[in-house]
Amino acid sequence: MKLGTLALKSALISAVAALSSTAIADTKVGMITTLSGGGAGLGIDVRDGFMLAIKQSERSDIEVVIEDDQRKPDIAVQLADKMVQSEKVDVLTGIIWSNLAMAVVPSVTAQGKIYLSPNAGPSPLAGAGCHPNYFNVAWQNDSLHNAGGAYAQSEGYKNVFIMAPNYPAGTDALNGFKALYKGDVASEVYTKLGQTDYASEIAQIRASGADAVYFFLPGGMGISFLKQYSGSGVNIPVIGPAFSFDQGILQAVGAAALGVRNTSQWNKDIDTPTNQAFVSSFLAEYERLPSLYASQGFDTANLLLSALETASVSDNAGFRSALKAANFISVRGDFKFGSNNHPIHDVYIREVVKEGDVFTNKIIGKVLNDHGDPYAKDCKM
Amino acid sequence: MTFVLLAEQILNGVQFGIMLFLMAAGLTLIFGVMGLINLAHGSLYMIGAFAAAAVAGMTGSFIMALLAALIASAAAGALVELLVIRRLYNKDHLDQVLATFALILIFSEGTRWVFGSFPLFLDIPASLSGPMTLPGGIQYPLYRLVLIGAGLSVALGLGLMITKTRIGIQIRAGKNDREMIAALGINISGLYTLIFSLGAALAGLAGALVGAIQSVQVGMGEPVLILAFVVIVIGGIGSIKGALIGALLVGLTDTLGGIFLPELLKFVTDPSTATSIGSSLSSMAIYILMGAILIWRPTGLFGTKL
Amino acid sequence: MNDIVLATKGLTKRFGALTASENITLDLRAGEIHAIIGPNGAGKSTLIAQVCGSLKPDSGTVHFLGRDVTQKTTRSRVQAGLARSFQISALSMEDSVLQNALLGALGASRNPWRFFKPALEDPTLVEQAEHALERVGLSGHATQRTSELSHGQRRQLEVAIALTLYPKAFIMDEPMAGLGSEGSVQMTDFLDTLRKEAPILLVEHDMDAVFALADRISVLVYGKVIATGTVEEIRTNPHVRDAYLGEEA
Amino acid sequence: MIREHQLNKIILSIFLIIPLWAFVTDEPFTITLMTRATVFALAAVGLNIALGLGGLVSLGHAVFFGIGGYSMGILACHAQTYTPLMEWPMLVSGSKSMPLIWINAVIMSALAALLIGILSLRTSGVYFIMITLAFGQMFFFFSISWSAYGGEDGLSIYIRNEFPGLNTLVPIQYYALCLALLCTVLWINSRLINSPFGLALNAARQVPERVETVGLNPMRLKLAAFIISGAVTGLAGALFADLNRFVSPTMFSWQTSGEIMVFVIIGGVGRLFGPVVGALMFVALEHWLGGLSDFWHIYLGILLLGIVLFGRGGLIGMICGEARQHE
Repeated sequence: MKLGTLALKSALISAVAALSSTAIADTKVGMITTLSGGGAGLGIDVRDGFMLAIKQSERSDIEVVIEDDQRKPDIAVQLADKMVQSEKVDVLTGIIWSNLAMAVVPSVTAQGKIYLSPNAGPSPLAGAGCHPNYFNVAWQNDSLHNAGGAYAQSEGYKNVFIMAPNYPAGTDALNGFKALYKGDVASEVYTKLGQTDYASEIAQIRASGADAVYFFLPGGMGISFLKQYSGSGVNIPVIGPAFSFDQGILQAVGAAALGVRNTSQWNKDIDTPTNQAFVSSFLAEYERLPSLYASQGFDTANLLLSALETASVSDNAGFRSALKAANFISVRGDFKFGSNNHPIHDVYIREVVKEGDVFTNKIIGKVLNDHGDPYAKDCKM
Repeated sequence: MTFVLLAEQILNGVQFGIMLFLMAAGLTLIFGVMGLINLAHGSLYMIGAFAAAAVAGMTGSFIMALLAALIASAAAGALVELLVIRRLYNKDHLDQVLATFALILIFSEGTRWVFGSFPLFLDIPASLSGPMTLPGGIQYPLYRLVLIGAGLSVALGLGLMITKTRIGIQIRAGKNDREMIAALGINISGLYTLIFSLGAALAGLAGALVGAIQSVQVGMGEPVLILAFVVIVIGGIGSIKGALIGALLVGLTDTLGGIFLPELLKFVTDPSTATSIGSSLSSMAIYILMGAILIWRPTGLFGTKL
Repeated sequence: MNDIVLATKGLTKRFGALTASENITLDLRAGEIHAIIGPNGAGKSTLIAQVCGSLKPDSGTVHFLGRDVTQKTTRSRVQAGLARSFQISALSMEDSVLQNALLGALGASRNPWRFFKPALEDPTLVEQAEHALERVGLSGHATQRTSELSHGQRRQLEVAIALTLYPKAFIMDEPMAGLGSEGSVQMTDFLDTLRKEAPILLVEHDMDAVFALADRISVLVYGKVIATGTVEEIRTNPHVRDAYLGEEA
Repeated sequence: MIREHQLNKIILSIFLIIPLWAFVTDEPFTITLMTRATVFALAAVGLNIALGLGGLVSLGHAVFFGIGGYSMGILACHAQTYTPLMEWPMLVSGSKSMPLIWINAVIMSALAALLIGILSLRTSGVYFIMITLAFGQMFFFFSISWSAYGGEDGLSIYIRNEFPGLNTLVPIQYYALCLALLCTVLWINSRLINSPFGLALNAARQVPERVETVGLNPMRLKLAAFIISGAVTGLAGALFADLNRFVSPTMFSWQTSGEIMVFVIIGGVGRLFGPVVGALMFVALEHWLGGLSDFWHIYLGILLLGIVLFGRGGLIGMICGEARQHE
């Protein structure tokens, strides 16, 4: 598997090099994403999804400059400076983490650059801090949590135990859940960021008498929680957002995740020709199933390509309205931008299943229809 | 809060502490005997977990996975000792910190290069999964009880080794006087390599055992490493007994602090603020504990003056 | 007696089973050199440490200039006028000889809180330091790195630092060691004149120097003072001959 | 062999020539990189006062770096939103003025250094390293959950703060400002090393018992060094925050402490220009190696190992010989 990725990577690099050398690039895109250290998997997926779409477009006038932010905000800011000052890119994209986005986005949009977010959607950027140059192609951070709350409500849960790490995105997550959930909260628990042992929280869950658990624990935290939860003998059903059940990490959770319900705006079994073409071409290109992040990277590139069809980046106003029109077919199905340039889309509930040897997700229902976000009303644009 | 919940939480604290002890024991041994600060100990923990996950994936056997973890981390430890660490014994702490910091970079990125960027899968064996009912009606995961047992046997084994065996005598002699042990004709560099790989093997074992219930990923070692340092500093550097007691203290403080601090604060302020402030305080709790202990006893609970 | 500058009474210090100082009572009077001799391991260093304050006795007292300083720190004893030279040189090896002497002068001024003007440009400090170096015969080595000095020269520098403090009593731990015969003679002459400035409690192995210099000698064996007296009294004391001098004779 | 003070002049001229060349050839990002190196150098110069002069191996200097950063972040964010910083006991409003922010950063980090120093100096050796690390972790976890100022997300300040007579958003102007501060601090530092205080501190590092027997208190000297050191690193933190127009808890992380220490060691502990060379080297490596491979940390690690194992006295030591001589 390792060799495969390596070969792919070098192929990719030479592809980029070829793209940049053959033609006078009309459009220069700067991608700042996490490619090394913990969390590199997400950045790699976004990059691969994005580059796949660029490759399929067969356009030679787009140059993509990719840089690794190491998940450090100060490095991300420095790279953004580099992209703007010396690479002179027209469009920026790629950032995975909310805190890095908060560090980079306001500054680059203020400098007149377009920013397309393939993953993070912190609430300040959707509300009062929105900007005509900022487009979020993934979701506003609350989106999947809203859906979690709505799902818990529709399933008739009356007493839910909710849990997230103690940092802004965690607080947002639990508030997002509570927005559409009307029952009682058995207990609201904030864990340490980066915590790896959840024995004590699981004991609290066991003692709480809750009828469901909603948790937001991205990355390794979620893997640890699920493995420990499944071994604890507690049988209360678990709901979460897609982040802990993504294709990339699901294999590491294994059977512990089977049957868990999670909310997502995308899944590989969405039965549209665009999506099926995306899944099979991604599989062919990279020899692995695409993840949610890959789908978002792919959508981001396609949005960009669609706008380039109607306007040139040098025509700022024209290009912005071309982006806003979102005249592309998203792999997730219906997609349009709200007044704050954040997606209005459907959110599904998925279940973790095993297909052959591979753990993956299956859509079992739609929770929210054409869902926007609650911050749009604060956006004066 | 019921008795059952309290008892379960105390067990959790103990289990967390025992797990930290496995890391801390090697660290404190290496420091006590060789005077070396090894920041790369967390990388050996990671190597253990990755080796276990890789072998478990190939063979499906948990025992084989544990063996692989022991062998891989001990081998990595010996290799690092021979190539790098032995050049550091006579340098000051500053150089040791920097060199082992460099080793972290090499190990982390090297592991990512070999295994890729996604977490690996490692699960507990079916025979050890599921809960067990303890006296008093406490339901507790069997695997965690096994962890406690494994940790305590390692503690016992180390204690016996140091007090009863020939190697133990050499270790104690080396601790007190390097020149004496050399004068006795004991092969000191061989002894050091042995102790370093023993410490590495313990870390690797911890990584494999814990990896089964957590996420096996690059960078998993550093948070544990910092906690293990807190443990040995509280216990007194070089003391195995101190490491055990320090580990239990840290485990209990961390676990119980996370539960009781928010509850206590609810008497003073509204629930939401209490939860938030309580969680912040509890994430700082062990460092506050360590600071307090060092201010009270500048060389830790069982430390001797350096 | 008014001329007693420094006095210990019943000093006792135990390390586990070992009694390093047992009921030591002795004094140092104005204008004298009081030598402490004894075989290795007799407890001379332990005694000095208690007199200077780096070690607290289990029982007994130390009086300096009529005040009980038993519980006082080294620093406050120094500030009261008790200067010490070390047996194993405690010098800033990376720095120059002059800088080491300057440290003494700086200590005497009690004000190290000057952050800007170079110490070497402070005439008062430099003068004081150079004067002390001159008195011990190290003038020619002022700019040398201390680590380049011979062992004997380091002892001289130790004494020089003590001099910069203008103390009311000196505690000197083997100032002659490593000096060689010529150096020893010079140092002996120098200490001879120094006693007029302030009395000296002298720990020394060089018996020629001790017998030439000391007004009084105390003999320390296994942590106990077995005899105190003039040079003649000690020479002829049978206990001393048995316990100590006899071995060397 | 080059004499150390000659090498220092060469280093200083690098800091003048590269940005000027970048300015002429219109490569503003090179100037940004040089600014980064300058600010890191300042932080490391701060640590070097504790580490090189006082012998205090602090693995918690990120505390001061972070406090400096948040001084900027908090003051500027209140000024940005026109909300008062506090209303009781007196009305204090935020500020966008760099000099004011710097003074605040210096005072706050000096106060923190006073507190941490008093407690930590009771210990020594490894225990000192670890207790400073523990203080760093306390601040780190606190800042992550301190939601009033952004928690883990940090604080974005959209426009750089103001300095009278300059347009700080122009890279070369902000660079000049940072370089001027670095040079001032280096000059003060060179005076400090040879001052009576520096003399006493230097002795307190090598032979504390000697300092004690000339009637001075080595602990107080070390505490003073720790405070000065913290204040300088705090100033660097404020500059770093303004460079990025952003502060976050990462500034408090133990990796930051480790990196500041790396700058000092690769340059040369106790050398006046050691931290400057170290920071320049690090930024250059980060930039070039980062472009070579996703796995550039491996090369960085190997390089660091090489310097520790085979280079005595850091880069400056390798060039100028081992002896570390004061005037």
